[in-house]
Amino acid sequence: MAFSPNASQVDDGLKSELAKKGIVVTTLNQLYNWGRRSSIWPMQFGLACCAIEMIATACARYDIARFGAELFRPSPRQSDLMIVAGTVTKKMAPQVVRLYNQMAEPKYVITMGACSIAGGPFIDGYNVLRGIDRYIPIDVHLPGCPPRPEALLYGLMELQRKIDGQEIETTEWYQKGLKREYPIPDFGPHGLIPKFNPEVWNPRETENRKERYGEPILIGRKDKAPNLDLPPAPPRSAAPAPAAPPPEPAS
Amino acid sequence: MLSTADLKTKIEAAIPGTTLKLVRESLLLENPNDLLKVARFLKESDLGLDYLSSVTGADYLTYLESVYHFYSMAQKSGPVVLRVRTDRQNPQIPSLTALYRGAEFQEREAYDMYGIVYEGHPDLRRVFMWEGFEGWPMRKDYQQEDSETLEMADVAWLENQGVKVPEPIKAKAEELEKQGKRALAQKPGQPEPQ
Amino acid sequence: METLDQIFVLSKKGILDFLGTFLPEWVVTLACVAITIKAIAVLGPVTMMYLTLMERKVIGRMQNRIGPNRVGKWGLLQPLADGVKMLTKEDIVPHGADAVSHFLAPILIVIPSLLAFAVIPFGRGMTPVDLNVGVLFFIAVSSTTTIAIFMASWGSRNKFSVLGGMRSAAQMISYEVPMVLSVVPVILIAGSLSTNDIVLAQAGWGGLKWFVFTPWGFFAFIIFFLCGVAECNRSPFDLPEGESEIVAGFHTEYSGMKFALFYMAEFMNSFTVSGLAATLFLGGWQGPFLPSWLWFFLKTYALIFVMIWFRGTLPRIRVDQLMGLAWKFLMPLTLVNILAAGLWYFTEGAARWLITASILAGSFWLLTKLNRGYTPEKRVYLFAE
Amino acid sequence: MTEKTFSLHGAGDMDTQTLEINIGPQHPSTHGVFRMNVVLDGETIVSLKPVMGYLHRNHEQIAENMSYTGSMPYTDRLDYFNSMSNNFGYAMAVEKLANIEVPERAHYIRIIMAELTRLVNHVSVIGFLLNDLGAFFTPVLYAFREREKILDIFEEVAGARMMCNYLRFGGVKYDLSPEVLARIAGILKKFPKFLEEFETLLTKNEILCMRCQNVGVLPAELAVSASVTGPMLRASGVNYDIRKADNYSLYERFKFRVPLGQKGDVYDRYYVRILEMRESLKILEQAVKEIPAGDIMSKKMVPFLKSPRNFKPPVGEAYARVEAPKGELGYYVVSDGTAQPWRYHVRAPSFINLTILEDLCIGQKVADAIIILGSVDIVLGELDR
Amino acid sequence: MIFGTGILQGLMVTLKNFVTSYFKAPDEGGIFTVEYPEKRLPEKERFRNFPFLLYDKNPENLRCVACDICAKECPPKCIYIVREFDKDGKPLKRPAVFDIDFTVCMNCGICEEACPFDAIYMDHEFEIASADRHAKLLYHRDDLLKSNEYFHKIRPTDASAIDARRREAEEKKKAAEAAALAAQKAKEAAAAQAKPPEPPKPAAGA
Repeated sequence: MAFSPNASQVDDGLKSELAKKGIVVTTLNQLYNWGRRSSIWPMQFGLACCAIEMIATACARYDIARFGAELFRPSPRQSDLMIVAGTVTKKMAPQVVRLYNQMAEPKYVITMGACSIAGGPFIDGYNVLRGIDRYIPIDVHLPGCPPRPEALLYGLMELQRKIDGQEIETTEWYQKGLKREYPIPDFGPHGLIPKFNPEVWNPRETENRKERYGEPILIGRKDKAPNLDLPPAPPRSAAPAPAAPPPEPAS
Repeated sequence: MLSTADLKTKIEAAIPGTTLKLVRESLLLENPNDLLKVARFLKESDLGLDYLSSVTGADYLTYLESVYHFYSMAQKSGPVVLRVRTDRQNPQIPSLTALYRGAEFQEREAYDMYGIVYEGHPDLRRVFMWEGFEGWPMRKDYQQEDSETLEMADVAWLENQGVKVPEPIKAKAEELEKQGKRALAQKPGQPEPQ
Repeated sequence: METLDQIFVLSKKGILDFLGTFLPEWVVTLACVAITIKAIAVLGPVTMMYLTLMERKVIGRMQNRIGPNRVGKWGLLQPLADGVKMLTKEDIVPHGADAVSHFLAPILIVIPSLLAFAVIPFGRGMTPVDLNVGVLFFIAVSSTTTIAIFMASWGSRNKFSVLGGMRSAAQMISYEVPMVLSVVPVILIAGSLSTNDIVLAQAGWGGLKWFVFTPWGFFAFIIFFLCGVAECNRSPFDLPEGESEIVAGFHTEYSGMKFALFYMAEFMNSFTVSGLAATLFLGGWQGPFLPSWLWFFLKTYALIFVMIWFRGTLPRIRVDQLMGLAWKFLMPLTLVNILAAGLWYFTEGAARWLITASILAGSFWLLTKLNRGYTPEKRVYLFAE
Repeated sequence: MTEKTFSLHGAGDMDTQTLEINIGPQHPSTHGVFRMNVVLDGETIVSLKPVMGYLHRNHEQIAENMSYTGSMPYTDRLDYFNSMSNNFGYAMAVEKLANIEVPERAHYIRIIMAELTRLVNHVSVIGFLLNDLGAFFTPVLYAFREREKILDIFEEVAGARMMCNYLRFGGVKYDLSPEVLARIAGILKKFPKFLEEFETLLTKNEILCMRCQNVGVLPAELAVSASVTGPMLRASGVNYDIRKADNYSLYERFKFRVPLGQKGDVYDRYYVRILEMRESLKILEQAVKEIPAGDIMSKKMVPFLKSPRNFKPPVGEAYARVEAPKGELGYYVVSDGTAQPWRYHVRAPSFINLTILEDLCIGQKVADAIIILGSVDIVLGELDR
Repeated sequence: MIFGTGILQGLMVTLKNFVTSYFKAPDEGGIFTVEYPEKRLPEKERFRNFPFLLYDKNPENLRCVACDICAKECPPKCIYIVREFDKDGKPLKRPAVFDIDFTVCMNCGICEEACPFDAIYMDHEFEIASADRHAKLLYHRDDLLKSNEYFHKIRPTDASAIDARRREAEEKKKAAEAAALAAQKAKEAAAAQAKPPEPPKPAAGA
């Protein structure tokens, strides 16, 4: 692993950068990035199962404090990182977007766990949002259900690497007049309005779930309800229907 | 503990006019309006079924059902399963909240999921979905929206917020609007071969 | 030894002497003031920064984990990184907030905490300003923070903030009273309001004749320290920012450097309160063998450690119990304590110990009995087979 | 000239307003995305309306579209602290439906896992309760330290820390090796010591007693009528433990007692959980000692391990319930003879235990509402499903 | 009881932990932290994270036959398989497309249980994170391939058991084939018997 806790080595990229921009800007950049990467305060914000692993990450065994990131702030104003830990339902999504809008720049988002990335195992539910990246930009996606605490630490280091690559003059929140606030979706009669924000996310042809994996509901189509009024079938054999043999590997 | 058949005769004897039917191990109450009377009998007679463990709805395509599981905490006996059926168009069942506080949230849940209206419930609102949600999501004919396709309402909302909607998406939404359709995740109607 | 003891005094003198060789006298006088101010202005924030690190490390250790250790050796650069980040963070003023009070509050809250440094005797001859009403000055200045807190809470236009501000005001009013009253015995015995004189009054027994080793001093110390903890809103009295109840309390809506200023004020307050507690009851810079300023810092940091230790252990008190504790328990106890100190002053030998100790122990026991609501009930649990 | 009366409360010129605040869905101590609409008079709660559904993940609908085994990993995600207990209930329901016998060893393994889960749950809940009380994470961290040790065992046995997906209809997925049993025995040896330490930290703490005793009192009659179950019910003094009442699995073979509280306040709910952990340890000790050799899967069900989709229970319905750490966890499954259940319903203890939240909170302070909620012990995954 | 003793006892507990954290073992009140990127916890053999596809010896020789069982059994339906066809349009026994959507996968291990060909197993690798979920977190066939040696490394017990079972089945199959061949020969020699013996049963069905 190429992770360096102090990020003090001067690599080739940095040298060429030094040649281009001069020492002052580069040092400033470095200082600035170092400050942000070493003091990422997450928001105390858990949604579901992954939140427990997030807490476990802050606890003794894994100790996120080593990275200076154990100060879980309850207020979005004071936090730098939103860890979307758990399923974002349609009922919760507006609040998540609002919290994101309330955070002060520079702000980062890690989606922790399958659910917050794309809906995860609950993707076919009527109240489950298929990924919070439909409304807000995400910096690091962290798959797993739930990801191990170590994986969250890995995600944090991934975020630190991302921060290391940023520069003051190109980071967007120092551009004039730009504030990253995204419209908060409304509740509609069947789901959220809008279903996604095309500024942030657009559907991809290759991943159309309906075409690839079929419709979300299999048995909405069962046309016959069980009739419990009838007495149970005579016990032919106590066993349920025997298993069909798996398909023959031999053709 | 009495057997289900004995229980049936006992209740029918105690509350004249009620008819119960044996459905497997449970009792089907023919007339939903008797529910309160039967429940009161269950709670206050020597059966002592003071604990309503579970209330749930179910959709059987032609009718909706509400299933109650009673236990007795004092006598540590149970369960007595009571079921009540109601039609799909105008589902109405008396509420047990006055008798069993524990039914309050569970009846709200069944209302939210199946649209069963529990008469006499003090606060019958949707519990999980938001107010303004249409449809009863756990019914078997509920159709989910297609979350990949924008509809005209979404496009209008986005443009109102000053978000630029890409042309192809907008065109698709307009097309749908013209056809008067919603973007659904399922093809309506056809039963899928099992 | 003597040089080591007076190293700061001597170095300041050296600088001034050096300046005096080529500058007029009034400039040197100004420089004298400037050096003192500079020393405090640097000491305050640096103390605060490293107190945050200390707190994180100590609580980490109490929880069987390491705490920050990746930013610099042993995490020593962690506070700097936090500072850099805080400085570059966006400053948000919520819509509809009272912009003026929202802006002023964090500045106003730091000023009194810095001012309080002025009267603390850091070592022999190292009191920045030896006011003859030092203790009074300290108490007056430190209690003004509540105005800033209330401004912050009101200016944020947030209901949680307002709740926090209200709690803060109530807490400050209740705890100021026992705090002041608990200082009275010290003033009574020392006969002066000047912090330096109070320290000098504790000379003797090889530098160990501290007020805390007397019955009234012990009680006054405990009360003063508890009230001090309450005064700087630290656990278990951290109601104004009670995380689990009212999100972040009065500073919910603050971000970036403004939030850092609140933090700074809190930590500087805990430093000054601990420093004053050490001065009043633990003999200040008095102590054998070691240089005086080292003794002072040792005592102060020990008290800060206790504050952090409280934070790592204790749950929070509820708001009405907090008030009850102040008015029904600490207040009467301090009044009795003043009486005890008076008796101590007029009696001699073993009798003074006996009298004061028995009066205080008796009243403590009586108060415990009277405040039955605050003592745990005995519970019996049955088991069913 | 009219006479004006002056009173602080209500009538007259000094009219106070109530304050409406939203606690949640993002709030440090609502245990997830639960929301309470609270109306406050000062700090006293006038009305409290719980709002749920922020984590409504359509578990029931998804399960009705899933093979029976396919729902097993989803049940893990119901109450994500106690995946093993959730598996247990679901497996029992389907076993009842399809009339499957479970070998003795599998029963033992299930009981061991369920009781270990209870330890994990109760210890974490107490930790979180203390967090709600405002302790700075220390109890949670101690709790999670022990939890990690138990999770290590889960990981070794089932392959995952939290989402074990371990039980199968008719048995369990993997066998317990003697080494694992020895490690469980090792944990059992150390756990009582930890519990003692934990209790020293908490049980007699005056602040905890002050905050918890006589707060949120739940009378036994209301508890029974509101279908409250689990430790919460037993804290109110009702002797009802499904392990005893139903004697499901092999619980009748084990000697253990059911601890009962007397008042039904937050403190009783806290302490009953501690006592329950001690009883769980007893069960575990017996189970580890007496676990017989033999199969871990019913012969009938072995083929379905490889092809879950072919498992089609006969038409019928079943309701099975277990004593999950949070209360009665019931599964109601209706089969229509195909591979997917027709109706699948979870009777979630956290959901139903919340019915009386408003009754408990009215008249208390905001801070109390938080700890009452903490003592009810909800998990949103199960509450909203 | 004197007011405050409970608090003092509690304070002693945290102080004890503070002091012991400097010299005691993790289990007895010492530092419990495992400093993750440098030190790791011992990996549990059964730990499951995401699935991978197993191949023997070289990546061409993957065990998956594109039977689609795992895709159908997968509870959240995150596996997408397209069978490979040769030029004549005849289906081959290998997947052309084998995608696992890591953003949906719930690590339940049911694919591993259901696979009749020992082709899909759960990996221990958890250091997966990316900014682009579409490009990086949709794993295609080639990303998923891992060798049998790797499998042996992460799960020695299971791997050797499975290998032994496969070898046995292989031998049985060979024996059966040899028997069939012998029978064939015998048949030819005798030119009398009518029916050749049954084709061998698949190895993994057992």
